[in-house]
Amino acid sequence: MRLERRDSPAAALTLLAPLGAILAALLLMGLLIMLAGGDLLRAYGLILKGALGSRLGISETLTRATPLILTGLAAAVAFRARLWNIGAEGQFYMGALAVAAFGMIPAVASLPAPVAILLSLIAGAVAGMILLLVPLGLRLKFGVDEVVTSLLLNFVAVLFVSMMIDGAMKDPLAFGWPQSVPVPDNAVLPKLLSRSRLHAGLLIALAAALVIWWVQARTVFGLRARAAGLSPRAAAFAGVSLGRTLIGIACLSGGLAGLAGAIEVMGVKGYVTTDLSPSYGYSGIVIAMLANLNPLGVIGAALFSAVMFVGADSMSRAMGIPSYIADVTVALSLLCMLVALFLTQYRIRR
Amino acid sequence: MSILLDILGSVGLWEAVLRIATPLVFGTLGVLLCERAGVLNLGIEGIMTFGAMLGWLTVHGGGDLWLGMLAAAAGGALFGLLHGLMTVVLGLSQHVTGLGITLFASSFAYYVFRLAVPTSSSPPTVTPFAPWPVPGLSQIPFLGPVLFDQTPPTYLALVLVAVLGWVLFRTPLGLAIRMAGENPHALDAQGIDPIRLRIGAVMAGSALMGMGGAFLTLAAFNSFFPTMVQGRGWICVALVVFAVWRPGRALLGAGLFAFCDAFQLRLQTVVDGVPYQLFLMLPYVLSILALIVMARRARVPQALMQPYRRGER
Amino acid sequence: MTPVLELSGITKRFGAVTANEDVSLHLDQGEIIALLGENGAGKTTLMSILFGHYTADAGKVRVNGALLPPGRARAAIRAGVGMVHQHFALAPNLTVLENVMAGTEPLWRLRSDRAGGRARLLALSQRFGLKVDPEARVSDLSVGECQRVEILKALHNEARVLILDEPTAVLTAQEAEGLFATLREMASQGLSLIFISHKLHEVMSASDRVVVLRRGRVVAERRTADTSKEELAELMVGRAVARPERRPARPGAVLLEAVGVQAKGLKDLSFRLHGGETLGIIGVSGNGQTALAGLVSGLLAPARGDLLIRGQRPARHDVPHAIAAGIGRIPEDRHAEGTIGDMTLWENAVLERIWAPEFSAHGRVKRAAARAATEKILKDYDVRGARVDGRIRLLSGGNMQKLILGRVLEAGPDILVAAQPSRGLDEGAIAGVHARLLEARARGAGVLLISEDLEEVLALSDRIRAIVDGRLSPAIPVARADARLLGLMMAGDWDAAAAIESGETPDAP
Amino acid sequence: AQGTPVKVAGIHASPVENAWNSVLHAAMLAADQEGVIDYTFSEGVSGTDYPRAMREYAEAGNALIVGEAYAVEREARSVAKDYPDTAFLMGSSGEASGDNFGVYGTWNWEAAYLCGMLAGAMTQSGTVGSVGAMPIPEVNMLINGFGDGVKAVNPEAKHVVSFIGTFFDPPKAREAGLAQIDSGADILFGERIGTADAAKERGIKAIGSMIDYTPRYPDTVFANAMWSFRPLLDAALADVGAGNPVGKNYTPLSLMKDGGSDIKYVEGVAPEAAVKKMLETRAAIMAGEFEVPRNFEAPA
Ligand SMILES: Nc1ncnc2c1ncn2[C@@H]1O[C@H](COP(=O)(O)OP(=O)(O)OP(=O)(O)O)[C@@H](O)[C@H]1O
Ligand SMILES: Nc1ncnc2c1ncn2[C@@H]1O[C@H](COP(=O)(O)OP(=O)(O)OP(=O)(O)O)[C@@H](O)[C@H]1O
Ligand SMILES: [Mg+2]
Ligand SMILES: [Mg+2]
Repeated sequence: MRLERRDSPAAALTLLAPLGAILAALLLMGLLIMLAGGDLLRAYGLILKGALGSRLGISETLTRATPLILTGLAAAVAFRARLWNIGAEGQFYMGALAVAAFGMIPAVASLPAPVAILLSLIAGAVAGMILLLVPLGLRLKFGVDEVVTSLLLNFVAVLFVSMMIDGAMKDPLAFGWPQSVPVPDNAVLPKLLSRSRLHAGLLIALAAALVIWWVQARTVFGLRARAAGLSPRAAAFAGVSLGRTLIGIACLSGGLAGLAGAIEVMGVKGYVTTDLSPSYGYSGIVIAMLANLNPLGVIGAALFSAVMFVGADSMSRAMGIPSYIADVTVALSLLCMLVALFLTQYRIRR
Repeated sequence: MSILLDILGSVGLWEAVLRIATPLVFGTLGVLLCERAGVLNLGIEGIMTFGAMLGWLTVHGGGDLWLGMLAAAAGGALFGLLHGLMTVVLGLSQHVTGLGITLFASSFAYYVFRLAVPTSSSPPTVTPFAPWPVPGLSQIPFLGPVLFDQTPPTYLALVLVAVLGWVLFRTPLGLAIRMAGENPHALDAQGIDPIRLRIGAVMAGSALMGMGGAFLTLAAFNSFFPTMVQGRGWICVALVVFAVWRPGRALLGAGLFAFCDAFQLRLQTVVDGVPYQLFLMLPYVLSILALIVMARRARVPQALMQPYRRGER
Repeated sequence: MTPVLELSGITKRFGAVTANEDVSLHLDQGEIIALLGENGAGKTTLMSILFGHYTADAGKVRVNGALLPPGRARAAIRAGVGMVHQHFALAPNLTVLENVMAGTEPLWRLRSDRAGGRARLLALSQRFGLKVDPEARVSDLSVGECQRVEILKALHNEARVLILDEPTAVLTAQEAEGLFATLREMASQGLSLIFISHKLHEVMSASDRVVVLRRGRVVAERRTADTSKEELAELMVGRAVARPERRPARPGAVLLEAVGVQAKGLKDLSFRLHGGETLGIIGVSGNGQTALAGLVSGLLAPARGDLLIRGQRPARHDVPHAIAAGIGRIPEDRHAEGTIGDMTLWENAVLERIWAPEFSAHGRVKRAAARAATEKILKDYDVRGARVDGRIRLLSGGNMQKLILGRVLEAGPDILVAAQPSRGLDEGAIAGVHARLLEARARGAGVLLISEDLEEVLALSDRIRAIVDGRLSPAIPVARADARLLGLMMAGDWDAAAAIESGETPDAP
Repeated sequence: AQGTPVKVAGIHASPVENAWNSVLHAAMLAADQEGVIDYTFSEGVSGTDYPRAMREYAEAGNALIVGEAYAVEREARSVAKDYPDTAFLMGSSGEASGDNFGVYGTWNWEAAYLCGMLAGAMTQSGTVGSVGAMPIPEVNMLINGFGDGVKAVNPEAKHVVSFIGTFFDPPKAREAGLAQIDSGADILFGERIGTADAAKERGIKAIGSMIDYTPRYPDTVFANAMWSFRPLLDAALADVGAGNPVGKNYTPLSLMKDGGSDIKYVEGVAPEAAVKKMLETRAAIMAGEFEVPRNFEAPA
């Protein structure tokens, strides 16, 4: 038995494969639900209902998808240029912390809201960029592989956040809890829907996906970035400045991850804690992969992942099944989807 | 200053170092073996969690402690097989698959745990491994209690360091594993199937990770709790780099990390005002520095993260 | 007597491509066969089937009369078949000894017998005159040494049949000579060999028998003694090929001038290139050819001295400025430098001039224009086997080279730097490349030809310089070039060349 | 046993094994069993998911939602505002808000003081240790209570304190305990699970907090500063049943005199005189004659 690469992905499969993957994941999850003695069909119904069946479900799904779109984009942009940014988690936290720090500047409170929001977003993005420029600099200067350095910096970043919110940035009104001072009211993102958590960050994320798609598919920078990623040597021969291109990519990727953190703080939580992210940075990598590194696909992959999580979480509550089933379901969908995507690109031959 | 020296000179500190280091040693050896064969295994965090759960559950269900370790190893190997099938046979992205496996293995472990122990307010315990003083050796002043008054899995970890070092650098199998990580095409040209070899290495490495997890529930503590692995797996990924893919140095790295942790805990009891986070950051920062120092020598397995597909252009 | 090796009725398809069709061939003990064929004729595929890397769709392989199970490299090795791959199969971070020993012992042995392995390796290296240091790391070795390791690997596995896939493609003329001497020695000791080559003179001088493959089929088999270069060339391509005629040069103004350039790998380098002439640079590999090509291509900036383009120093010494100043560049390594395998043809065609207003505006790529330009190249340069939107990886070497020629020449450069332009190409493709280079010269461009293929340099150049240790020899007109003089020049003895140069008027500095 | 059970949902940020959560969990399970409430719960709910869990339970028609607002103070209150018909009883260091957001704290510091009195009398080395999660007010109050109790009977004693920086990492709490033993402590006060394991391993005594650790470590844990959630739950249920606003602070019900907390100790371990003195103090507290100082500052 051999695997053979298809010349071009089969169109029908491209549509069918994700459906097959979702089906497979749901079946596997079904086994686990039956293990817990639950009623399968009811469980499936509840997942759909929990994620999409109510105003609350929809708003929660979209709220969860928002940071995932941004971290997914961060990974997609970087991976396409073969910049292995595994550090989105740390960049996310630095972005969040930067927004809180920016809000501590006394003058900020008197800014008009749009300005305060814009500047806060920029602060978050820049912080994310800086954190990714470190591993990139090490790669360009010393040839250090960025997979491990960016991964390591995640822990440094989270510990740094922990230190700051326990020290200089600790909220004196938080009863001793290690959390940062809240972002000022004028830097809080407006809600899209009252009585929900859905906020304007979703629009920013969607716009970012469109812009990134355009940059990658249509611009000189996008073309050069891909060339630099696929073959640094050939790109250099064609006059692409490797350093400059990668720095651009790093700014974009780190910036997006930082933005995700900034938006989460400004739209949802209001202040920084060390449990701000349920692994949004790592999930972004998986989402980017599910989307085949296509920025528009990232929107779909993030929504899918959010639906599965919110739906399964809600189902577990309604059925009294251990709530860990939500994470199991998401993980199973991801693994199945990876295999399905593979099958669209390869055929198995005897 | 003398307080610091007191701490540094205390038996307790050094004994703790080895104890805290043990799960890291298992995990680091596991990652090292996978990476030597050319496969990055970011599934470690989840595999350790699963091993911790399964090992504990086995003993809780009446199994022997060593049976628990064995079960954890087998569970780890099973996830290793999954990782191997996806990354080696199908050639899927190693980071992504690894992260997916971490997510799956850990949430699956919690789920199974909750089904097995439905609603307990205080988790059931098992009788863990007790320290086993090595006759004679444990009497040596200072070194005795530090090195030779540990639980048996710690000794196992130390032995494994030597065994893995021997296997990798002295046996034909080790040479084949290293070649799979350097250039699988070359291995194939010598008549050894790199795919089977890689899968084998990933399974063996993952088994070690599972045992590292089981150490947490069967020796370092006596019951299983969700989230108890607490990032120890990621630390192992870093330690492998710090160790330049050598088992001996992996032990050193794990020791250094454990030292920072143990020292920090002891320092807290005597001095105030030093953010403990700084100590916890130290090992990561040191790993990055180590990377810079050795980057020029390019000892990274050259085919790390590169899938091997026979006869593909 | 049974042949040591016998292939019968081998057929192999990759998707729509038929790489081998009903191929049969046999090899006798002590014999050297040359396998000849155009790019993509299916030579490597055939040998890979024999060695168990690929599984044939039909056909059988017999070694010493015994059937070889398909798809098992291990079985081929056991049966005494050894293979030296077109692209080396070595682990760079391991030592020579480790590379040779991997897979030779039972895997589960508790201790590897390194001492024994080393002794055997040294004995083999003595016997066949293949000098290597067992403890050297492969990444520190030169290409020639790597090849020796490859051969030793096969010998260490007790190969009785040795297959070499384009063994000379990356070797210098001297190294190639040495290699063939070794091969003949091996044959005289009873080994049987198959080597693959495009180079007719090698085939003529080193083989006993020639098998010609065309489009996956065996089209002819000749005893080497009974054939000629001309016949082989025709058999290979399927028609008579003649390399293009060269018309006399009409040198114009100085277009490119190096004045005392020092750079990484280059020492005090000076030369002039006129419009309408071809300056050939010969030399043993490793003496600065790559650096010289890099200098003119804009990849390598001079540390001291100047590289003047039409008498002007460029504002910046980088690739875009070089291209904008009218320098066209044919890279030495088309896979690693010239193309990006996973990008489309059109992207590869326009990437190096993407900043030009034809192809982009305000940072936006003009995709339609880029595609159209590529389409034109495909047509005008007869690039076969791919679409504008297909990945360039799927092209054969010759077609890839045609695309590169197209993208370079379509920009109408008046300076052309061509590094090893026909390396690894078959006769037909070479003729095409040469015709294009001569055309550019005829149109008034100056061509800097850097090549290790003397035949090529003699066929195309008007003047010839040798590069030795980063310095350029005096130039001699091609009419005065003979084997002895070129040999002296490449060896660094420049007195005779200097005498000739000072006798010639046009380029006296 | 009276009419239909009230629908109550519990949202636990940690797994229900975590001592603090297990107190809530046990109280609600018991009430469920008695038919007083109909209890559903989620555990290990991260800060990001917490507000959603609150909203879902509110929309699912639960009359009372019990949980912990510590890590999500702002959001929890804004959720409560969106669901005025649902009552929320949340662990919090802050104040109640609106009509439907009631708060409670874990005030078993009086019991910790009593445990400290026993420890102060028993220590041989003159050093006792406490392992806490993070220096937040409620943890501080508890550890300070213990320390004050120690000092009350043994002014010379040294009290070392360390925090593990997370709420739930038993092996780490154990390491912290071992570190304290290494620096001389011979009695440990374990605010976190895992501490007693260190004591057990080294053969010294330990004191538990919140739940009764003695069955788990029979020869090690000789006293526990118990806390009970049932009085708080019952009060809130009564308010809900009567239609009274629950937007108030239920914490005082944690006090010893209200039965919300108490010491539970093993007879015959501490010297008789010490136990006697402790019991006197306990009686004084019950009678309102003695007030254990409340100190929210991080212990030095
Ligand atoms: N793995 C593969 N997948 C698809 N097509 C392949 C593969 N290997 C070879 N081919 C195709 O089979 C044909 C024969 O290729 P092969 O490599 O055997 O040629 P060759 O004679 O060795 O050429 P060259 O002189 O360039 O080395 C070509 O058309 C090639 O594109
Ligand atoms: N028409 C041209 N002629 C020569 N060089 C050019 C031309 N256009 C661009 N370049 C060079 O190509 C490189 C990249 O150009 P491009 O303008 O796309 O990038 P950039 O980031 O805007 O660079 P710059 O800083 O030069 O503006 C630069 O070195 C630039 O000088
Ligand atoms: Mg070939
Ligand atoms: Mg510009």
